[in-house]
Amino acid sequence: MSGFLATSGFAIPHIDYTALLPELIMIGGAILLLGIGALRVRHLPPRVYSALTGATGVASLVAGIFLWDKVHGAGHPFAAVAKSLAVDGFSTAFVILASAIIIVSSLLSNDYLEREGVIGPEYHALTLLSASGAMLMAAANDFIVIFLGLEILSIPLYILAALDQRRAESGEAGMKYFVLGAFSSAIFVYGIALTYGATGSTNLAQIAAYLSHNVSTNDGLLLAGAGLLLVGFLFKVAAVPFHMWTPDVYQGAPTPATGFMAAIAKVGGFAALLRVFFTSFHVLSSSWQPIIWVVAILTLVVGAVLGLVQRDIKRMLAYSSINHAGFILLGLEAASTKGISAALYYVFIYSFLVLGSFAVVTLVGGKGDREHSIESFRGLGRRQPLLALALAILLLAQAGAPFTTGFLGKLYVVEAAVSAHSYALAVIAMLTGAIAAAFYLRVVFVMYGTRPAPAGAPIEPAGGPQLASAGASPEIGSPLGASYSPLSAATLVATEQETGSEVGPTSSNPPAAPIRLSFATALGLALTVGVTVVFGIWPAPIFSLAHSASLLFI
Amino acid sequence: MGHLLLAATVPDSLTFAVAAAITVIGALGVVLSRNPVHSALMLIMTLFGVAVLFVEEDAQFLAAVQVIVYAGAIVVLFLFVIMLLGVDRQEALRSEPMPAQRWLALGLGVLALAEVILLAKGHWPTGAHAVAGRARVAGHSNTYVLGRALFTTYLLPFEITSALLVIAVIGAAVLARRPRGQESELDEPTAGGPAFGGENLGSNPSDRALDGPDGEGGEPVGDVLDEAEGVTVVGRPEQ
Amino acid sequence: MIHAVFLIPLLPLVGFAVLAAFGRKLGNPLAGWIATGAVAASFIVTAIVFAGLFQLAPGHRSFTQTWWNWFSVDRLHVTAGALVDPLSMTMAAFVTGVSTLIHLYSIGYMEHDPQFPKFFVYLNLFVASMLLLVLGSNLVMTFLGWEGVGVCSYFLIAFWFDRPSAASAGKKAMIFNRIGDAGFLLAMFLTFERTGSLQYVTVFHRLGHVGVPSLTAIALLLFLGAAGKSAQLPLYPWLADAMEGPTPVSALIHAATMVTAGVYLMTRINPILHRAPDAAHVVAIIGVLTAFLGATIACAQTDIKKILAYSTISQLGYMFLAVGVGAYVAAIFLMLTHAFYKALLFLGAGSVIHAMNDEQNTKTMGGLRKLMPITAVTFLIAWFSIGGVPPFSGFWSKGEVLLNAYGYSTWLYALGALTALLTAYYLGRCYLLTFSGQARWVEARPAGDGHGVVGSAPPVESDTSNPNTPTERVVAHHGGAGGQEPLHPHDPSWVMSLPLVVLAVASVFGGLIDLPFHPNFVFLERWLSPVVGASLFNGHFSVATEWTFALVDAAIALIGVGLAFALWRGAVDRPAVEPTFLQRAWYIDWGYDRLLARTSTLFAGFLATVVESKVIDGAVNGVGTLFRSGGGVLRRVQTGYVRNYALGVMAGLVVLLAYLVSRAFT
Amino acid sequence: MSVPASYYLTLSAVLFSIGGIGLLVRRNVLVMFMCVELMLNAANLAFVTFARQMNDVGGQVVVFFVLVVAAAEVVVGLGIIVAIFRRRVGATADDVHVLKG
Repeated sequence: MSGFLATSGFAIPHIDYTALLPELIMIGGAILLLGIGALRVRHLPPRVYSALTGATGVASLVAGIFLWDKVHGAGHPFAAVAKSLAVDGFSTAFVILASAIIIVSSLLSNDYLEREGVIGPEYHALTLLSASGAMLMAAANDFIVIFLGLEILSIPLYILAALDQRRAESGEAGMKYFVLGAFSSAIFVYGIALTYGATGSTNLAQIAAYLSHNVSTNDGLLLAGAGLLLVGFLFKVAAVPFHMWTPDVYQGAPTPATGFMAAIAKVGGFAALLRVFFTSFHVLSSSWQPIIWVVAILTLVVGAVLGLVQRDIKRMLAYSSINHAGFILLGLEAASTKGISAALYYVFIYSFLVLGSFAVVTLVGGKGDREHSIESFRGLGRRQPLLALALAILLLAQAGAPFTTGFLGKLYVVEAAVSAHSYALAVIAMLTGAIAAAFYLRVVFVMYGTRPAPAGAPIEPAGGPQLASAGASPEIGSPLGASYSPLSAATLVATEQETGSEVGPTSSNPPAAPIRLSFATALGLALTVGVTVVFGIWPAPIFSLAHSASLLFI
Repeated sequence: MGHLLLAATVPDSLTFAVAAAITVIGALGVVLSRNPVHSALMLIMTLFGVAVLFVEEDAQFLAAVQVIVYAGAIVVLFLFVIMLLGVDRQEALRSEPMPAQRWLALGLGVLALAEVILLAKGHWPTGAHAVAGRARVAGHSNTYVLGRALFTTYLLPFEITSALLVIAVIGAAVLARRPRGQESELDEPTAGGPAFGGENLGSNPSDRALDGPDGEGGEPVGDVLDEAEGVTVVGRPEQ
Repeated sequence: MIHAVFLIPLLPLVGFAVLAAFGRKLGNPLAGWIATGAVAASFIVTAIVFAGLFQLAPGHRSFTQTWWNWFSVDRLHVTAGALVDPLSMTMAAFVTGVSTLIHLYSIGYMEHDPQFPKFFVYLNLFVASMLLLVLGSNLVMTFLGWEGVGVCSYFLIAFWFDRPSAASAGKKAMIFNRIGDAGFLLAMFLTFERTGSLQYVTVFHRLGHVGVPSLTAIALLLFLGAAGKSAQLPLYPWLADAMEGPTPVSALIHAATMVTAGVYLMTRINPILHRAPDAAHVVAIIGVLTAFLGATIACAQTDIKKILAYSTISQLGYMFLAVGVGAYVAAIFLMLTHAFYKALLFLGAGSVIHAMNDEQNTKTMGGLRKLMPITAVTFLIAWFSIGGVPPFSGFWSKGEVLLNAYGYSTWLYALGALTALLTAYYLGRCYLLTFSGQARWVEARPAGDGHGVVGSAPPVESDTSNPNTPTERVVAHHGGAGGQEPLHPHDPSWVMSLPLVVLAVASVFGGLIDLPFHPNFVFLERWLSPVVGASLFNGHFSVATEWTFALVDAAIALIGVGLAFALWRGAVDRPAVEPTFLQRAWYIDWGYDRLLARTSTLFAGFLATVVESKVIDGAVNGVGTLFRSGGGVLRRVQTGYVRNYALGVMAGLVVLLAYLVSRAFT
Repeated sequence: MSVPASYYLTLSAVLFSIGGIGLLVRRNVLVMFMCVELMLNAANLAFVTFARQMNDVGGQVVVFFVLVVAAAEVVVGLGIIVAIFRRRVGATADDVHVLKG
């Protein structure tokens, strides 16, 4: 083969397999899983597939760490495989993150797959492939690779969303995600075309080089291309007004898939978005910064405000993820190294938060994956203290409670915005953070504050506001309930009454059966909570990682 | 702008005009046909028009691929699904449950078009130069040039498209499977059932077309079916 | 051994974690023993570190221990670490010591409570937070501890949350503390702005570059925080309501430790106060006024815990007086001794309440001395101690404060001395009503009326600001029929008695740590001098002066004691010395209530801050409603139709391109 | 001399818009999806045109990849559509709106 090519005058570029190793491991792992599945070994329990997936994640994590060492040992990032792959701190950081997501998600999805009796390896194979797409997006040095990575990331997610055929919502989620995703990737491709036309290349480094010599900031074609690309990215990361698929898809998709999707899509989307707009299009920053500014504000506000009125926890977490996307956009808007590493840090910690949160939601969802109203968390603090504690910590971290990673994430992006003199944005972000805290705390409150309704006895209509306000608030239960006192407590009580009155008659549902955690799930949850708390108290490692990850190829 | 068109040679101009007309009419046809089958056929028309334009622009190989892959495979797949779902009926285009939607869509689409053209300021060429390698090389066909670029500059993208195809295969296999609830109507009744994809790959007759390597063991079909049932019923841990 | 400092807050924290996770399983009383063990271990570590520190030369006794770099943002580098010096270690020793005793006591006190493990969860978290507060090497750490103790206090006040009064008391504590916290936060911002650091050592180092007005502002803002936490004018009313919590909580948090956090903070920042004399002046005046006000109110209260609460407010005022006049050692000295005797008083009160089936009204007690000898004797010791009767510890500590106040201003001294007299008097009243005279509880309990005591409360008990007569919650074994059983008051079990005895001994001999008259006796002063030495008030007194004042103080105390005996031996009601305006706490609580809850239109003076919190509260609630209805409108956009969503994408695209068009053509 | 690039590119923009409008107005999910194909073709046309204009083979190669992606999307997309609509009458996207709010 190579002989033939050589005689034809082809010079096959050197393929640095170490640079590609994590992606290869992911794809190889997926194919291995499918192969084992195809061998038709009977009675192969789901946990075997989960374990293999986890092992694949560990292998690619090791490869990622090896690459990280290589990049930092050599002291300079480099491009590989005909300059279409950038191996730098940034890409390896995301490789490590994607591997970690795979590990945690393989641990956390196992209980669900066993519970629902899903036997095949397809679920895990799809997550592995999707993660390889995210890695490619992060490491891409060429728009074509970004585009292909985007599709490798997204198409498995469409399938995962539509996977649960017993629930009509799942199919609906898949269809919506797919139609809108295809629409946005068409826009994205058109953006690539225009950018290509304006710069003569699809290679990020070459585009950057071209723009640094020939730039005119009002080159219309280039601006149009960048604008269309931005739409594609913003769709992927669920920024307003390209967010509308998010709540529907999050709600409809099988719950563990939702958690995975929320983490990995943000990883891939933000990795490529940050790289493209911080490197190739950095010269245009005066043009795109205002756009990001507006989009960030819309995203922050819509995420926070709409999250308040949700009754379904998956939907609420979807809006929360939109709100978080707004925070991450703050880092991009700053258009500084500081902003990049803050955004990276945020993506990093958010992945664990969202995986863990959805894992608990999965467990509470019960067989059939249907119990997702916030009401179904009532009294969880008593029924499942550890599970409730884990969810409480993860939600409080998302709300930005001190001594958690969530607090530091918000702090860093806001600080980056402030040092870029985006004061208004910083203030709005903090305000929406405060609003969003209300709906996180509402769940915590429901878990701890109210006793599970005794069997047969309907929840009494709370004896008017006096009892609700006096009796309820001190029992907010978890430590931080109080420190957010004014807004949250008031809102909590208000929403509580509202939901209470609405769900009142039906909420005499039978007490849920005790949830048994498998070792894998417990380990996965412990990992997410551990990361959240440990790195909240001792953030230096992740932050220095994020800091050196802002070392970019270009 | 008319004089520019006149500057081109007559056959070129004519070809372009005809192909462009075919393309646009086809596109409008896709959007305006009431019957999805007609839409699909109109899509083929557009694809042919684009293929002609490709030829006109010295991309002969792509023109061929366009016809073979797009018109030959993708649109056929569309038609297949249309027939499978039995939706080859006319859609009432005149009624629109969301009245604002249509006008907004039209307005926004036209605006987007206007904006893109405005941004290009009518002179699309930007003076950027070739980077990836020249498209027209004396003594080499378009296919050769394309192939060389594919295996050198674009080697990585070429390689990773394989992942895309794997995904497509898995997707088709997983999604085409009937959920247990429906299957049990035909076969033996089982309580509950796997949420999705309860079987291994290739356990369902409809999948076998897609997993070629899997089925090459030469097993008799009946065996596969039996085994598939065995897996779905027995192989599900009750936890 | 000094490097074991991190264990001091960590041990209670571990206890908290263990109990939070497994408390329910461990149950009663194991959870309590684990909690006690964690705190006791922490006390032992403290003692070891203390000893280690003691062996060092005085000049080397102060250092910052960095555990890890918590986070850095721009110029701001916040480390998690401890400032180890004589002051922080003294505080840590006394916090862990007193906490151990009160934990032990709580095992007995809470034994019938269904929420027994939860109580210890909060208690351990409280101790950990308090230790973080005193050990923190920077303002952020201190603030974290500060918030932590606040939250724990809030939860513990409202521990019996099904009582509306407890819930509203919790809220009240929260609101007043939030006002103080705002001051703390502003002070932090200002400090960082002016000095570029929040690390105590660095801040104190850079004070020379900061103008006096800024320092005054910082000191006053911190004092606002301290006033909130330590219940000083005008932010004191929450402390009286805080007595809704279980009595050990009142003893630990609302008497011995948390409320002294403000005093600790002001002592900690003594270099700032030293450079901002105006601020110090304010502190002294507010302190002495609070002391006087608290003492007067305590003279007319009938609820045993309220008497002690106002007494605490008054004693805290003394401590701030000491801080204000620059007598930091005296302040810490008083804090230590006060912790002993006030904790003793509360625990004694708790025993009484326990014995009286959750009755708190002293007017319905009496005659318990013979039935509860240990409690009575220890309570008597505590009374003499707080009243300043020689040679009990309070005599020495209060004497030192008064002496220094005299050196600063005669007026401050006069008011302080008057307060001292009142203190000896009102606690005498409390003691005599409770323990001597007739056993009024026998006839106050007619058959068939389960809680007749409450019903037969004197008519003066119509305190409108606190409509519900606070009584300890009727716990399971007391509930219902329990009230009809005849009372058999007796001394509690050893877990409750032991802390009483230990604290009584400490109250008697506590004065030994800092005796006047001879430079060799002032152990505490020499021990603390590396921390506060530079800022100490310079008025040195001759031994003759010290003797004179000691005699005067003794006389004042004895007059107070005598007055109490004269008026209250055998008497129950003396309306002349229990005027209504004192019973109603100078109507201040009532005034707050009027101003805040009823009219909320009058804003005046210092109350503006309080009112503001209400207004902001209301505004915030309004905003919350607004957002929720806004969300309701917005969610209608989310129609569920995929075409609409695509339209949203398209609209975004068009707007975005429109902006780019405008960019391209400029 | 051949037809100027701007003609091709304008045509591609028109095609792109028609595709976009079609996706927004049609209710049949299959037709919506065909409109996506129109948009992808518009992009392809633009790529090839730029490639010719710059005499750069890169644009042509990209078309190849877009084609692969389109094929993969079609397989999966039609799979999802079949999975949903085989239990329903018609293939109207508007019918599927349980999730909202």
